[in-house]
Amino acid sequence: MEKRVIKKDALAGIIKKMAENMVVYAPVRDEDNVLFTVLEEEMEPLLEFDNTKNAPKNFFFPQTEVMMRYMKTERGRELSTVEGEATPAVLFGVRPCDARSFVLLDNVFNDPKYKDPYYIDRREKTTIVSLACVQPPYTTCFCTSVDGHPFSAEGADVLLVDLGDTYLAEFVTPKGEELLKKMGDLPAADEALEAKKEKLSDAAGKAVNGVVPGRAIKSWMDENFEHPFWDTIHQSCLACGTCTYLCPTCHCFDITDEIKKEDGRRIRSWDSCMSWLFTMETSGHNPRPSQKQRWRQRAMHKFKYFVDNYDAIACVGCGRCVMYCPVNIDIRKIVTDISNL
Amino acid sequence: MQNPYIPIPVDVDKVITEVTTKDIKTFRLTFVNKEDEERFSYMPGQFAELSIFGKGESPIGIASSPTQPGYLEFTVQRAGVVTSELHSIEEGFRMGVRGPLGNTWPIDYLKGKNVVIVGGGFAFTTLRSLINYMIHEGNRADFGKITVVYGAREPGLLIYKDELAAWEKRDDIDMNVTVDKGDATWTGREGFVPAVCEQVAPGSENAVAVICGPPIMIRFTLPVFFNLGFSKDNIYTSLEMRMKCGIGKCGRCNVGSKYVCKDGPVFSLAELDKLTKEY
Amino acid sequence: MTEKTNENWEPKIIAFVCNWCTYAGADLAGISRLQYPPNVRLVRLPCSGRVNPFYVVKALQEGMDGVLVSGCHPGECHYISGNLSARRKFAMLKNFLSYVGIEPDRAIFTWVSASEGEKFSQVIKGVTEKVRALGPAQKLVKKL
Amino acid sequence: MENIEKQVREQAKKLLADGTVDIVVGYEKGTLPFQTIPCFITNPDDAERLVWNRFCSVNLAKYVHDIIFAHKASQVRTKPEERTKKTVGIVARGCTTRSLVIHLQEKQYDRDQVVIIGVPCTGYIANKKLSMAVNGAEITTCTVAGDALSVETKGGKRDITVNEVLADSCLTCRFNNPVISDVMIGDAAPPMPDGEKEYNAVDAFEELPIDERWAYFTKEMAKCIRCYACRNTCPSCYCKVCFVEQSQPRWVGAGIDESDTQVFQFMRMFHMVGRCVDCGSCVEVCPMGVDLRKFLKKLDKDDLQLFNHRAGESLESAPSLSVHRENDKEEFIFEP
Repeated sequence: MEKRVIKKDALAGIIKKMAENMVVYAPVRDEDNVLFTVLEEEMEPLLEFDNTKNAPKNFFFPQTEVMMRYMKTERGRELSTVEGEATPAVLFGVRPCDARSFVLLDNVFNDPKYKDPYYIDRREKTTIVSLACVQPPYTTCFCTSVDGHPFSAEGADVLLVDLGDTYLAEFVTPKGEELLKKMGDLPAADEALEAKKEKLSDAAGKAVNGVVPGRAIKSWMDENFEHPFWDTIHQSCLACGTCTYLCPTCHCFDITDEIKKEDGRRIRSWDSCMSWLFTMETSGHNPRPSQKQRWRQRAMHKFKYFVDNYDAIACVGCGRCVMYCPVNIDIRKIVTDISNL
Repeated sequence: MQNPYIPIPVDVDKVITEVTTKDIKTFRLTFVNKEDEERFSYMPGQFAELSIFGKGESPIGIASSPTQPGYLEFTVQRAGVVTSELHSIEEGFRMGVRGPLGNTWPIDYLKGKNVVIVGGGFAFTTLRSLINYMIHEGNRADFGKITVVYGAREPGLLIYKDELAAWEKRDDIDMNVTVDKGDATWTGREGFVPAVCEQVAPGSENAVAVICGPPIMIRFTLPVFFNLGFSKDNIYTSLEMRMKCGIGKCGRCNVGSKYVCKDGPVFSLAELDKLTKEY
Repeated sequence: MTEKTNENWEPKIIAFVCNWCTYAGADLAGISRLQYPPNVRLVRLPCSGRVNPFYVVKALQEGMDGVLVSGCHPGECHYISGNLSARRKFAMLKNFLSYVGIEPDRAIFTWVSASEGEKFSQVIKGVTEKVRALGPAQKLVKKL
Repeated sequence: MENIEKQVREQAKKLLADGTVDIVVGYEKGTLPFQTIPCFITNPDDAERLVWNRFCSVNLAKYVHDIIFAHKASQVRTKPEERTKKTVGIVARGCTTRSLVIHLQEKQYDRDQVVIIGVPCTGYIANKKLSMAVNGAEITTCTVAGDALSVETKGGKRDITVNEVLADSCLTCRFNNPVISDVMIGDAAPPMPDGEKEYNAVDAFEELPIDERWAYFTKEMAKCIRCYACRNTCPSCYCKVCFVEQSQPRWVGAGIDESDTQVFQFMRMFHMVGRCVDCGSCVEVCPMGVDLRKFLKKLDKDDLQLFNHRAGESLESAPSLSVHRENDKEEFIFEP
């Protein structure tokens, strides 16, 4: 693994230079939101930020994408083009929790039997540069409770660590090393810097505020699908999709057709298990008729079903759902409460 | 990389109106490209997404049997956006099929055993596929006694009438077609499916029951089979759920950790018992 | 999009008209052989009160350059007050469309009675001219 | 305010204990440093959980509708003569009571199914404004003493006044005291500071050139992620099936297509004609900070100017689109 040093004041320049020749996604301030956006010439990438409001899953699994287009013919409508060809890109400034989410999503979209070509194509062509959390950004962070770490390189091709006046850059995958070639001459890192990183890493791990028994509750969930506890969490839920849409690991989608005049397209767009329509059948039967069942589904999917299927928790502990839930339904509290039952 | 979301082009070769209410039709589809037909290898119990560009997709069980090469058949009730559109199309229309999807009736497990098939109303489609598969001359010897109990509310609502008549004439399959209430022309059996099952009383020795029908029928039929001595491992059924992708990604058809589209739709009662009751 | 940039562009207008007055007025205009531009497609509804404001917005989204809604004059509604409740809806709708930045002349409301064949042809001329002056609709239009 | 909180608890306890209500909807403390969240009390002893403070933001009227309808739905298989009614107690300030008035005017439930514990209101603190006041930094503690607010972030401590961060709809509110109630708590609150400036922002927006208005609308709607939090928190949005969810016809596409989002927001807002009480809940819950109020307030202004009506002002004043007058203004009618 290549380990290099980048001067702090040089990083923005390196990113902007990269952006001249390829698509670079970076966090940018937009009014009161910090969002990942395509870095255009006049834009400044944000290097000092807590985390973005939108999860970067959007770049591999966009909120809305065209899957295929079709045209009217004499016999009906026929496929004209298949969409989804991606351009190579760099995703810069991803927090380690969000980078881990890609590894979790790979389980679903890069399943051995059915591969999702749209997701995989973008994933393969994108290089991910992570930024370790020297200071866990929020009090709502709980990555260490769900198998993550503020310095985790899982899912990243390059991991940047802020060492004060320099960044230590670890090029952890071949894709990352490929990117190194585009970054110009960077001096190699020495062992002292490594040691400094290890120290910071330990401190950061300990500084994560939220500690919940993410793994431990599965055994309870295995046995307690019907438990009065499930009656207690959903009452204030607005059934909006904020938690699922801001979540880095939520991946449910809908497929719909749209036509204008004769021609049309088939799109897929994010869907949310919080919506009554999600499971509603044409007959009028709904296997998850109330918010209680929907909340149980969301909690169980993250902490049991996903673990059953992929041996991983479908939560990276970023805390977005905790912070942005309009009525403050707190997944950390749910997990803790379950563990106390 | 194969794109599992792209429908295979097919032409509507034949449309058969199955019932007097006209809201159930069978569509015979032929592949536009020969190589697609070869790739589309399926077994009874599987389903496919019928795809009409401009309207969307709808998951429907395959009603034809792999022993009937050259075409696929789907029997569809008019209900939502896609199925309503399907009901309005004519022969010659080009549409799409995505599949085959899901698992199959447990064919290998059925081999060497007596098979009891119980169907109600319009849910007879993949059972029909199974029957045609088992009675095909190349396969018949693999299976023991085949008993069929099939019921509908009234004679006009029985589907595959010609085929039912043809099966009645065979001596290697025990047909028991019933209606809840007959009419002036009906000379066959009258009575509910569970009652008929009781009368027919197939032995549970080395036998498997395959049941598919409306929930109310299933609820009253299962006790009959338990009384006959069938174990939960030897009763199979097929689940229905809202589906979109059909390949275990879009996330809506799960029952617990299992996806009906990928891990189902066929489950034994023993398997269903292990799942959460959320379907 | 090609047709929109075409120099031969002709405004495409949809008119939701009531069965009892405006549609009859259009009939009268036809019988009287009055000339008016062919840019308007008529959709007949029982009453202007039946026109859901969504029809207007949806027509704009689907790419209509203008929408006209016309019913009986106040006091003459076949259903007594359908047009009066329509008037309230459309007063709000017209203001709101304009407020978010849609040109006010994209959505036009008027009254034409069964005896006003001449007025009908004048309305169509007027509406077509107004929409022509605005040029092709760009806002709210869905592009696939 | 502590006094009001105390009385709210006492009232809730009493109503539950004597069986007047089956459930009380109020606010309780959340898990984030200062957030208050809706809570549902059925046991009189739990009334101690209720709080009343400047962070009580979302309009609770929505839950009254939800609870009553969920109860109704649970009784479809019960014989008519055996069906029971659910009575809901609610901690309600001015805007909440106006939403209840709209429910009652639209015959959603009977007046005796809701017991209103009216509280005077001096406005709630808007999350978005508070966050902007500290440059988006995460707030670790936030305490209010009268009109002074002390906010702590990682970067340090800041003192601000409550008025700087009150929700816009509170600053110009003219109904900060309940318009109907069964039990009133405390003395009526004084008028809010900017009542007279209620439509200033709308007036200013109307003056902008049309393309600038469109540019603003486009920019704001582009933020929307179609999570529907605005719709779902709105007490006036109670349709069983919303138009966005209908499939035959499909009014609006499911994705975040620019035009679909604009049409969705435009039509949802238009459904608020004469029914928006300017409680600010939609703005408060929006995760992306879309400026919905700029548009909703226009409908409010036109409603007042054209029809002399204010949503939910009183039980007697019917929603403006359900009535009409012979002499309603019609300057907008085209005459060739």
